Amino acid sequence: MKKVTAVIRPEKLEDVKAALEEKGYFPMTVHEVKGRGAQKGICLQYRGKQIKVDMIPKTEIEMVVGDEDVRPIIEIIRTSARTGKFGDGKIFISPVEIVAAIRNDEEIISE
Amino acid sequence: MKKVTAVIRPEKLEDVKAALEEKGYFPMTVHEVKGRGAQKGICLQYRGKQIKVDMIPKTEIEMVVGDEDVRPIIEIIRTSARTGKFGDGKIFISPVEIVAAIRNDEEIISE
Amino acid sequence: MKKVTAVIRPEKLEDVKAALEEKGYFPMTVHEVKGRGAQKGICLQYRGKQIKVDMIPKTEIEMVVGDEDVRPIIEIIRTSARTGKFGDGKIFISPVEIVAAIRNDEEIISE
Amino acid sequence: MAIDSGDTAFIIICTAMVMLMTPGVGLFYGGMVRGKNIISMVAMAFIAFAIVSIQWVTIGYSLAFGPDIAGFIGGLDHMFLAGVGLDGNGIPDMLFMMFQMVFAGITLAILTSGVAERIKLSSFIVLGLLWTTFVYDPLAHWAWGGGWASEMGALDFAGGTVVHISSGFGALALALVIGSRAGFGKYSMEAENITITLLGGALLWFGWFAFNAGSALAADGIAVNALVVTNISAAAGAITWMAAAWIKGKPSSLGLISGAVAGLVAITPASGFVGPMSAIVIGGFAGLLCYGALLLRVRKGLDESLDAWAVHGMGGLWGAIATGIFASAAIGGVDGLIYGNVNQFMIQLLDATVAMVYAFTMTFILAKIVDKVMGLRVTEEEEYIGLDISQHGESTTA
Amino acid sequence: MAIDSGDTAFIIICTAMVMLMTPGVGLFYGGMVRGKNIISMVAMAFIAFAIVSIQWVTIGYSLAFGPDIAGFIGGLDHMFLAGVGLDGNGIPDMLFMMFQMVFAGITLAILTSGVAERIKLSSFIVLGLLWTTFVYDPLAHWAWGGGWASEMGALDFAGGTVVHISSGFGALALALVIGSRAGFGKYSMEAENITITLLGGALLWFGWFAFNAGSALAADGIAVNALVVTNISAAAGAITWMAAAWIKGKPSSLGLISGAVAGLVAITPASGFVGPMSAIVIGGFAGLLCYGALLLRVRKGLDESLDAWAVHGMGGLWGAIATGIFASAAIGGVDGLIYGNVNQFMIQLLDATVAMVYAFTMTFILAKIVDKVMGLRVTEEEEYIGLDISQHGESTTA
Amino acid sequence: MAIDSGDTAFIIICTAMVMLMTPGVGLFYGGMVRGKNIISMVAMAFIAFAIVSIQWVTIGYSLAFGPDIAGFIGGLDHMFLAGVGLDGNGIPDMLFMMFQMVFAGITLAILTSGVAERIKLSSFIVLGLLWTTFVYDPLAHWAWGGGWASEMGALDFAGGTVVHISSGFGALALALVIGSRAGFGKYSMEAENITITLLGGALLWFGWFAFNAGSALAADGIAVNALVVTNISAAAGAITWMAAAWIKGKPSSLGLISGAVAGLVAITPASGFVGPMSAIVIGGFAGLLCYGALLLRVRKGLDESLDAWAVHGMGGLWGAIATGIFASAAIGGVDGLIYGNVNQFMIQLLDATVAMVYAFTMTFILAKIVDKVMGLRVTEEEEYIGLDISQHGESTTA
Ligand SMILES: Nc1ncnc2c1ncn2[C@@H]1O[C@H](COP(=O)(O)OP(=O)(O)O)[C@@H](O)[C@H]1O
Ligand SMILES: Nc1ncnc2c1ncn2[C@@H]1O[C@H](COP(=O)(O)OP(=O)(O)O)[C@@H](O)[C@H]1O
Ligand SMILES: Nc1ncnc2c1ncn2[C@@H]1O[C@H](COP(=O)(O)OP(=O)(O)O)[C@@H](O)[C@H]1O
Repeated sequence: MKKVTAVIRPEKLEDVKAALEEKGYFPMTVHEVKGRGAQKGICLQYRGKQIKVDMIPKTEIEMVVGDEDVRPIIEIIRTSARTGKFGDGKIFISPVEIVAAIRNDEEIISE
Repeated sequence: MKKVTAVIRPEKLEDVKAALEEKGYFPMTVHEVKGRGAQKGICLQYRGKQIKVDMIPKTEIEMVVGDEDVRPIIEIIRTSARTGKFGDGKIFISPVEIVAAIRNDEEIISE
Repeated sequence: MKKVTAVIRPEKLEDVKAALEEKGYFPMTVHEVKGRGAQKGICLQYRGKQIKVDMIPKTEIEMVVGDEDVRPIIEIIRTSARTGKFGDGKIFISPVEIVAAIRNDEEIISE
Repeated sequence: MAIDSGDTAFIIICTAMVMLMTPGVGLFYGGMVRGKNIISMVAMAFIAFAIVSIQWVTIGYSLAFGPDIAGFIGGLDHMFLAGVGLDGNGIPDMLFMMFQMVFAGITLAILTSGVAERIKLSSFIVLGLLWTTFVYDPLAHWAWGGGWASEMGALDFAGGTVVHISSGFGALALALVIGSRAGFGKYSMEAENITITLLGGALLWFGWFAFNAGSALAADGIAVNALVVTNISAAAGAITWMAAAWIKGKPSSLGLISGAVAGLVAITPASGFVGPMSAIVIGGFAGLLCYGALLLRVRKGLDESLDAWAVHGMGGLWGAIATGIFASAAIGGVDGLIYGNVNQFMIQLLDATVAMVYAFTMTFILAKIVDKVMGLRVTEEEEYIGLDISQHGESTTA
Repeated sequence: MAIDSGDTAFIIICTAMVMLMTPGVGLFYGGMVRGKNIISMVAMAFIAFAIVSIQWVTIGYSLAFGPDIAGFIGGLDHMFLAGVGLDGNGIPDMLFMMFQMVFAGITLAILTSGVAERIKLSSFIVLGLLWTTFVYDPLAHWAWGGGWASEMGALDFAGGTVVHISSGFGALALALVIGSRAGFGKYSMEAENITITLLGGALLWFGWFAFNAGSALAADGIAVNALVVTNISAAAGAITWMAAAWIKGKPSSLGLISGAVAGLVAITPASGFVGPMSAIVIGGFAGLLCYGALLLRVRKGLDESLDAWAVHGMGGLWGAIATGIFASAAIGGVDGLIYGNVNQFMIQLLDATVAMVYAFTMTFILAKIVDKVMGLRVTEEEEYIGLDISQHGESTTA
Repeated sequence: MAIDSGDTAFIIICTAMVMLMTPGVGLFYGGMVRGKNIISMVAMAFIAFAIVSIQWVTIGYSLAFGPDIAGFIGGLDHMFLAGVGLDGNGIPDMLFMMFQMVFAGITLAILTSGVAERIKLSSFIVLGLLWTTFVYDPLAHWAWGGGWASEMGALDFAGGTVVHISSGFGALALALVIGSRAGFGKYSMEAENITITLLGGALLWFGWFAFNAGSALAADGIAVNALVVTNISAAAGAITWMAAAWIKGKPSSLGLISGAVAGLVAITPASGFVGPMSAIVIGGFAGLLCYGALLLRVRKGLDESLDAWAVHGMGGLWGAIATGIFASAAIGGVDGLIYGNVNQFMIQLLDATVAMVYAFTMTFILAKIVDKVMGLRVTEEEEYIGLDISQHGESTTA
């Protein structure tokens, strides 16, 4: 099992959700976060001097999925969340060892 | 070391905290999130047509614990957060390599 | 690649950001969270009896970085976020397997 | 007597201030519920005001203030405001009609306490119209429209029975019919936006000056007396509730503002009849009594959680009785118990009891009928998601 | 006639209440925008009020109420309040000046709808001063200062053309000049703080009583009539909009409060001329019409998203015409269409049309000029970050 | 002269409007503190109002307006409102008492600026009662109750010394005694809920019309003059502060609203004595002066962070002096410096200086005493957790 963590633009969340849904990927947990990337945020020209706004609101999506779903999900998110401008975000893949349901005793354990 | 990430119903947080506390598990970090599971949220009947509310407020608990604590914690959370209805949530276990305190130089490194 | 997750005091965020920036570490994602540590929060004396306030607002910083950056970042955060009192927080290091950009098709895959 | 510009100015502005109390109640309640129902609470206050505004000019005013029928209700002579003109005695008749309308509006808004976070919007609208017609209008007629209570000599300066006993005991009946919120008693359901509640409370305190002083229907000494005792009672209620809560635990701001409202409720029927020093006692005791009522309600596990019953119902009851105790002929022409007038005390007791029983019973019956016919309550899923989304299709992020 | 203390008291308080409507508009709008622009919306309302306050006492009042020049504008005799004294007829002249000032202030605040979330603050200030001077002041002169419209016999009791048509069609012109918000139509841009919008709406409803009743300039029967019809129309508008929205989907609280505002707008020009039952029709139809206008705007993909056009523009248009339909000589001395006075109906139609065309065209031209000279719009980055940070250097977390 | 219904209507409503300013101060301050202390700030405003309400009717009014003793304080003749009746001259004596009460209430609320986010609730209550008794009541007596200042001919129309210098310099003294907030200067402590601050500011601006115009105690030309100059000064202050802040950086909405308050403060003592054009200068300069005072305070590292000192203290000082400069006999019967009356200028200077020194010193002493006896400040942990939880046991999520 893997955890896909995607940091995207908040205004893209609806598109990403719809794109994932279309391909049958539903479960997800969403965090409202702030962040800065390598560009250190957004630069405003302000009367000569530049002002950096370095903590921009972002949306972080977490999805725990089977190993085989990682690639397709990365592609779906890329396609639906991309604007091509700085600040589009990142996707991180990390390992998950156990997924346990709370409603019942189902469990999936990564080998 | 492992990270236990549990997504639960917000109204169950007090119960879960109390149950964990009883067994001596205190440290945790709590996120307010929204999420949808395999059921894609909650269905409202609305004048004939169905409306899906697919982003339901949830609470995400993070606990970094020793490997031996994972099982008991999963069971405690299951017991205290279960209602038996869809939407009870999931528990994810993932590896943690280093835990470093900030207050002092203590550190635990997973072998 | 590793993910550095640091739970710090909210009022230290500016200092930590500045300290990281100075050493060239920019990208990060920030969560507003609540948490309790081993001390179970803060104790208020209240007319004889003690009251525990066990969910204290904290700030969680996530940074996905190269393996070689983990140590320096831990030290920077320790230095800039430490007050020496209970509640300073923790740093967790966990593995990340893939980092994929959304803006373009760049990708880093941990060997 | 002709129209007096000072009195007319006074009552127009008082009308506007009392109107503002209705969204004030909505905000007061809205801050106390869970975030997923805040819009619902505020919206119900607006809806209450809107539907009562139309009900009042079509039929309500006539039911309350039309020619008396058997001491119970007014005749239909003033339907659609027939015969309500722009001239009058001191203030235009039309202004009197309007001032009374804003009272009817806020009363329905107070009632929403009993069904908070679980009523179906459509059912609320139907119930609200029925309630105003069959509970509020008769009570207004009894007290102010020439009904049996006023004939008997019962004193209710600004609505202790009409507004507060009616809505408070009505809310209790509603809470019993609709049942507790899912998870009540199991999960904590704490106020999520106390700032908004305090803002609502501020608007209530502000508007209450107009509510009570305006009930003099003239900018005169009686109005000033009402103004002064209103504020004193509010302050005293705030202080005693806060103090009592402090002794038991922490002096919450919710307690403080609830105490103020308790004081305001209790002085309402009395404000044209009692003096400033009596107001300290009336308000101070109201704070303690209503706090006690709240504790009792909690112990009984009763989910009337915005406490219209504890604060408006019990506070109104106390106020009606207190009027019979502290009334001073020097102020409003009638003496109460402490000046030896046992009779007035008994009248007040009777009046308050009848209002209480009538409001509770009728509300219970109306709620049962609406429940049978169309269902009072939202589904379990709708309640879980919250009324903001399930009833209004909206939510508020901030 | 000397100064009357009742009338003076009335108009002083009405002035204060109308003043409160300006931040009310700011909060009403602020809750509807994305969280990153809420401060900007509220701040613009305050700024509008501040700059108009100074404009009015230096030049604006004189342009509107100075001696008539060619039916179009007032002369400069009252610049710096020259000749505006503390005595007068019923109320001091100075109070009349002040009461008119708060109207000018709120009108500019309403206009901000058309440029929400994307205007450069400095450009708003410049545009606002120009707009008040070249759009508001002439319109006020036409209707109330002895200009051609009042000479012709056009009726505008409290500002249907002057305040609402002007700001509504002005906002439409601004939205066309400045263009849609980045991402409009692509991303959902939902109201983020509906509680604050409802609070703003409450302050508007409250203040509107003063807006309309105060326009009688005396605490008399006409003021009372205005008070009563204002509330009825608001209630009717709230109900019809909510009902219409319910049929199409969910009865949102935004619909409810927008309907109330639509009813308030529509009754504004009519409030001194029509009776209570006409008010039900005027307000009820306003709710439907303005909701229809909103749907049309959405279909056309037009980003005038706080709907000053749909609500104030179209509501004001309907109100001006409705005055010509429902006016009753028994109330305000003039009959309308339903009493056989076709002439008054035609006058109203003409007046409203000219106001609409003038406001739209002049606003368009002024906006184009400001855009050419200094740029109306913030940069893409500034818009993305939000005006709170980019224009004011602040943000609000709660 | 008998009771006048217009004047009475006016002052009743003004009283209500000034009352609303007290929660207005609470919201204004509440939005500026960190989210963990917002309830505390609003609650302290309510508590201030409640305790002063009781203090005033028991002893405060008598101390301020009882028969003069040595020019310093009033006698106890009116304790428990003895001899304060429902009739009077123009307005009932009881109404005068009540109008004065709301001034005493808000003044204590303003004072909380100096101890924000760190005072122990119980200590605030004790300190508040002492402060009102030993600082506010004497100052009110001096200016309005027949004390030395009024005997000398000092002019203070609506409370420049009594309300603003007293609370502003009092807050400064408190801040010095209680010390800075933990982490002050080290961490940024930014306003967290600017929307609420702007709302509070709107309520202040609204209420200030009643504060100043109502101080005429009649709905007459003087009241109208006060109304007009009040608004002009507010607008001018808002504009100059915003402009100055813009030159140094960004035109924040906090600057805008602070400038408005600065203008309102400065015009307060002058509003019955100066004309509209002087008001532009008074308000405009107030915006600059108070902004400068704020910058100075920041440079000095002084944690009087809600700026009662910079805005109310310095603004009040300037207003008192400005009254001596700009007073015009044509308006209030007395000329100031610009009309050649050096004497009045010197009187104002003396009055303001004494008020400043007295308020600062007495507050300092009282704070020291309370600190010694019961401790002014919460513990480090309580401060860290925030006063909402530690003092009130509540928190607000939204
Ligand atoms: N290495 C990283 N670790 C954690 N979060 C990151 C990292 N890189 C990017 N992010 C998150 O993704 C968001 C967008 O990043 P990116 O597209 O690189 O933005 P930018 O254009 O500002 O460089 C950031 O605001 C941050 O929240
Ligand atoms: N695979 C997953 N990845 C991330 N989050 C998940 C996943 N599955 C469930 N969740 C989280 O747990 C919550 C409850 O899930 P679940 O009990 O499956 O809900 P449902 O009954 O709606 O299917 C979701 O709202 C989501 O936040
Ligand atoms: N084992 C853990 N798992 C998850 N979060 C933790 C853990 N330990 C500490 N934290 C987070 O770090 C914060 C501070 O922890 P710590 O410094 O241990 O606090 P304390 O002084 O209260 O014990 C906690 O509030 C919590 O959010």
